[in-house]
Amino acid sequence: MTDTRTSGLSNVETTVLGADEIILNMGPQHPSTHGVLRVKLKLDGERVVDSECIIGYLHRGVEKIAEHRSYQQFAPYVDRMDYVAAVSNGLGYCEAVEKLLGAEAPPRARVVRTILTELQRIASHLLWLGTHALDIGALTPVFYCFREREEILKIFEKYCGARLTTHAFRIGGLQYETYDGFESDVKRFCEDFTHRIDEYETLLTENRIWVGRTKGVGILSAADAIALGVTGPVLRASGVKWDLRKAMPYAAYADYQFDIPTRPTGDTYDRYIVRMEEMRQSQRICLQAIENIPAGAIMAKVGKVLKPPPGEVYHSIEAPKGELGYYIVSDGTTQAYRVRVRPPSFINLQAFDRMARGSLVADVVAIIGTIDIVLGEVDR
Amino acid sequence: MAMNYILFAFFSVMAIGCSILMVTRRNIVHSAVFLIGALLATAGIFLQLQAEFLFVVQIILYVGGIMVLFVFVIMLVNLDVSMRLVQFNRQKWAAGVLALVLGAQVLFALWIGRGELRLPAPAVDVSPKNTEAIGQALFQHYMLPFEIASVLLLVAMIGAVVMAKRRV
Amino acid sequence: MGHLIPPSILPYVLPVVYGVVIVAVLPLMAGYIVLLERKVMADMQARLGPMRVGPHGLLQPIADAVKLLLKEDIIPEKADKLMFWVAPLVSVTMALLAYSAMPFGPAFQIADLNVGLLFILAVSSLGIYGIVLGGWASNSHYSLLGALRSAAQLVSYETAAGLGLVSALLLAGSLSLKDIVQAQYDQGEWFVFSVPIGFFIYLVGSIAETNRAPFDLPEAESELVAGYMTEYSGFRWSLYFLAEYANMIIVAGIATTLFLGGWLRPFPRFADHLPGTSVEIMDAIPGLVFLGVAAYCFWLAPKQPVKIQKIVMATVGGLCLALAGAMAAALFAPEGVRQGVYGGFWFLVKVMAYLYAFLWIRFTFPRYRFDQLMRLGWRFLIPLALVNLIAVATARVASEEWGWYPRITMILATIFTLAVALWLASRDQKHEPATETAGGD
Amino acid sequence: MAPVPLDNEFVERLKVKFGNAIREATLDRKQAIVNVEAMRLREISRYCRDEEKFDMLVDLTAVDWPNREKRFDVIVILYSFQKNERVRLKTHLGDGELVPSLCEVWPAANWLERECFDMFGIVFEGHPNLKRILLPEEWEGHPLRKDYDILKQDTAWVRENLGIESGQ
Repeated sequence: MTDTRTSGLSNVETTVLGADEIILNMGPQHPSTHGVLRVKLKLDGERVVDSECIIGYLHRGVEKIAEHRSYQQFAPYVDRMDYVAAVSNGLGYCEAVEKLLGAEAPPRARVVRTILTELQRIASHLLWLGTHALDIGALTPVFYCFREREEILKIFEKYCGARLTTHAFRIGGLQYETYDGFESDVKRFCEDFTHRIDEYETLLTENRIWVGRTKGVGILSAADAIALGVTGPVLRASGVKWDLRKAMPYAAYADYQFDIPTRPTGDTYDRYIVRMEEMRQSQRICLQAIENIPAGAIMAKVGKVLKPPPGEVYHSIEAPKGELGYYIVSDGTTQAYRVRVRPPSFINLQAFDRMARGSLVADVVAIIGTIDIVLGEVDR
Repeated sequence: MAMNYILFAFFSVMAIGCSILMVTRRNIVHSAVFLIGALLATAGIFLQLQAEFLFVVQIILYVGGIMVLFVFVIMLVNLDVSMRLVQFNRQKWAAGVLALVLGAQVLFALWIGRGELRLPAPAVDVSPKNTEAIGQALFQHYMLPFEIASVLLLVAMIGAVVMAKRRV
Repeated sequence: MGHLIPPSILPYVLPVVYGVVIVAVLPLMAGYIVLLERKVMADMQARLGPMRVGPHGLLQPIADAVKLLLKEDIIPEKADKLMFWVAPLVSVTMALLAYSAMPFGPAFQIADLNVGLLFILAVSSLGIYGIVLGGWASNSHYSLLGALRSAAQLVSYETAAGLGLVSALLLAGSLSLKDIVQAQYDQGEWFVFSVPIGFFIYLVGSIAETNRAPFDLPEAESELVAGYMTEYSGFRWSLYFLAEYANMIIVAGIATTLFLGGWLRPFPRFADHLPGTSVEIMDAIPGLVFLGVAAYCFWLAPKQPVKIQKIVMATVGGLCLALAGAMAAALFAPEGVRQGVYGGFWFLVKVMAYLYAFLWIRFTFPRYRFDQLMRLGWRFLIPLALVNLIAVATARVASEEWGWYPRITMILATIFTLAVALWLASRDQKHEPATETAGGD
Repeated sequence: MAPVPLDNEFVERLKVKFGNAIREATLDRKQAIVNVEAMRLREISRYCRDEEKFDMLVDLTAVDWPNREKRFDVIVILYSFQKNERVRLKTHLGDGELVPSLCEVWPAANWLERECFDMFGIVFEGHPNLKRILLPEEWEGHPLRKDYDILKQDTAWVRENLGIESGQ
């Protein structure tokens, strides 16, 4: 009996259950809006007629700070945007600056980076699955997911000392050599993760109530998805077979086999299936990568002070939420002239109104969960 | 025997008191609650008359079913409007006179029958217990009226659904 | 002892004593069911659950009770004071009233009404008022919405649960709970085996009736926050809490009495004796069960980290040992006492098993949406209950008048109802996606 | 590493179609950049989407070059699934000048343009509801402009809404 009377469900205008519409206010403090997101819903009875997302409660002006920090100093800020997938943020930023410099991380660094990013993808999807199931009412999966996620965070902690905002990578390669036992930890995690994920599947996939609550909810067609610029699992669940790791391979993805899960209808159930399949693929990549981590240097010769030649670059990676892009303009000094982050959660959240229209109030909670947003990245 | 009288007095006072309170309340939900009190009191009196099946059905049907719908409707309709209505309208006097006449009639009937006003003795274990007796009566002796009543109810229900359907 | 009390109130003494015992034990039992729930939930979720208060959290319910008593009891400013005060009382009194007809053992029953079952149904249907008035009185939009939703849910699932019960009544023939258990003893078979679908319908209906997951929509809906209980706090809130758990025990009690053979032990007629003694084998089981629990407690006691927890665990072990001794002593006690003690034991074991099913279902299933919940109730459960009723009735007629073998007719009835259930489910399945996009029915 | 002038069929077709609206095309770090005239941005975008199959708007942002007379660069990054290629349209824009909104071409541009307006003050003409998205509505100043100092705050808004004297 969770007693959540602190919810800020403030102003509810117009009459109770009157014939005309009610404005229902969800958030910004609300148990299931995954952070400080406020959604104003216009309801006709139970149906959502119109919705408006009000964001900006967590805006810290990251892009402004970037203009007053050197390239290396800005790297830790990048982890704080999508704090659930800090490692992939770091990878995106470091690779963008390396492209700006025209440098290239050594092969060993690229492989270790791939392994850590894929582990981070599994951790991010696990956190999504746990909270999404909790919103829809399944109390048990959240604890299984956090148990697995704990294993991954332990590996991160052993490698770079931090669990959440890891700042694991440096521009030009890696700061730390992999600790001995790194390969065996990752191998052990991947091995027992296979039957763990089957455990979740048995709990949810054929569960009639789960299917009832997710099938046909928050449908997004492929055309709408592309028009709205939606990327990542949400786009793949709408039937578009596109993944940056295959389309424009970066780090060491080119030399591993993995396939891209897609689903036809693009409803909440399909996004669930796509993300579960993605976790399996990530685990497969990790196993392949662990087989042969090339020896050699872990840091390219980029020197202490980075002064990239003037110009601009756009580089993006496949973050767990979607395409995370960095558009960096350099004016030749040690500080970036402009860093623009393409936040997948921010753009995917824009599709919320298209999905929520016509659905029931209870589905709004499921739809917010299925887009998988992190407010740190939405507000930057 | 004394216990019977005490209980009977309690139930009747409760019934009368609740109905008066029900009529005079300004807040509509309070009057609904007092109506429930009155119905429960009558159920108590049924029990006193050894008609336990009626006692239970009265509670399930009236209080558990119909009154729930009453309270439902009260809560769905906007209450502020009814609060502001003036409590007693102009026909106050006509209603008073009518009540007096009816009261006199009832008292007169009581006065005539005052000799036999006793509570029924607790029925010694009569063979078909109350529930079976009602069951047999309903489904054997009064089969036809029972069917007609059920069809009538069905028609009423369908009518209500059809009317509500169009509005929704 | 009889002569000490004036004869006129003698028939009232025993029920009053039972009443006092039940009202005293109930809050404690409700508290320990909460602990059981949290422990089972924790166990299913790969964690430990409350461990801090007392060994393995055994004293947690007492701590919760004290906390709730000390918590500030806020009344919303524009709330309707009278209704706000009355509502929790209504739901608690209705919950406790239902215990009057509950047969805990052959002798341990406050009042054997000849309309016992109907009385319990009537009283539990009055519980809705506690919820509806509470929701309305707290004068907040969300508690009103939550109250209306839970009232609608209760009303619709009561019909389904009631019809589920009626199918068992057809076999028992009487409304008095004692006669029902007696009928199961005479027929030598629990009704759950002869009318399984009735039991299933009642199980689902009772989960919905007590607002338990996956039907706990009203208070757990994310935007309704805590449904009708939002504005309640402190002791008043714990009254609602107690009412819910009391309702759970009632519903479990009814299911045990009607379907699982009340206080009958698993094989009531199997009366072989232990070689050489007058003890029936089956009667020895309660003693052995308590012995096992006591041994487990003693085995655990030394492993407790803190000294005080060692002592408490040891005392719990001692308590179980005493109970085992009582069970053993009852073996040689006169017939009435033996029946009473073992009847009570088996009744409580079945109630606990039924509640364990509640908890199990709560932690595996997500929550229904409100329209799905109502659709399941009206489109699937109630028609199925009606069909089940007709099937069981024809089966009874077939076996009584036409002389068919009763067991066969019952099985035929069950198969027929199952077929109808599958048809209903498939019709719903086909229909469900359509309603999603077509803007609902 | 310096930007190299770019000349491929895509740029040819653009020049044929739009003439001098296509200012220059360069290649910086192997990424195509096409500088176009602000007023015809919407037509060029529509052309890119329909004929050239750049069907996804990856990002829309701006860069502030205060000491240039047309101070803002509006950057539009497009991606084509078919050709698996990206192109970057860039327009120069003076302070206070209007640029046609791309909402009809790609609905994705809605929030992106609102953020550009919020951070730079660039007005997109034809946008359905151009108002601030990250900062509160009544906030004065556009933070990502170079002349907006990093320590500067809208003290009025902070005092009035948060009731505290702002940081400095």
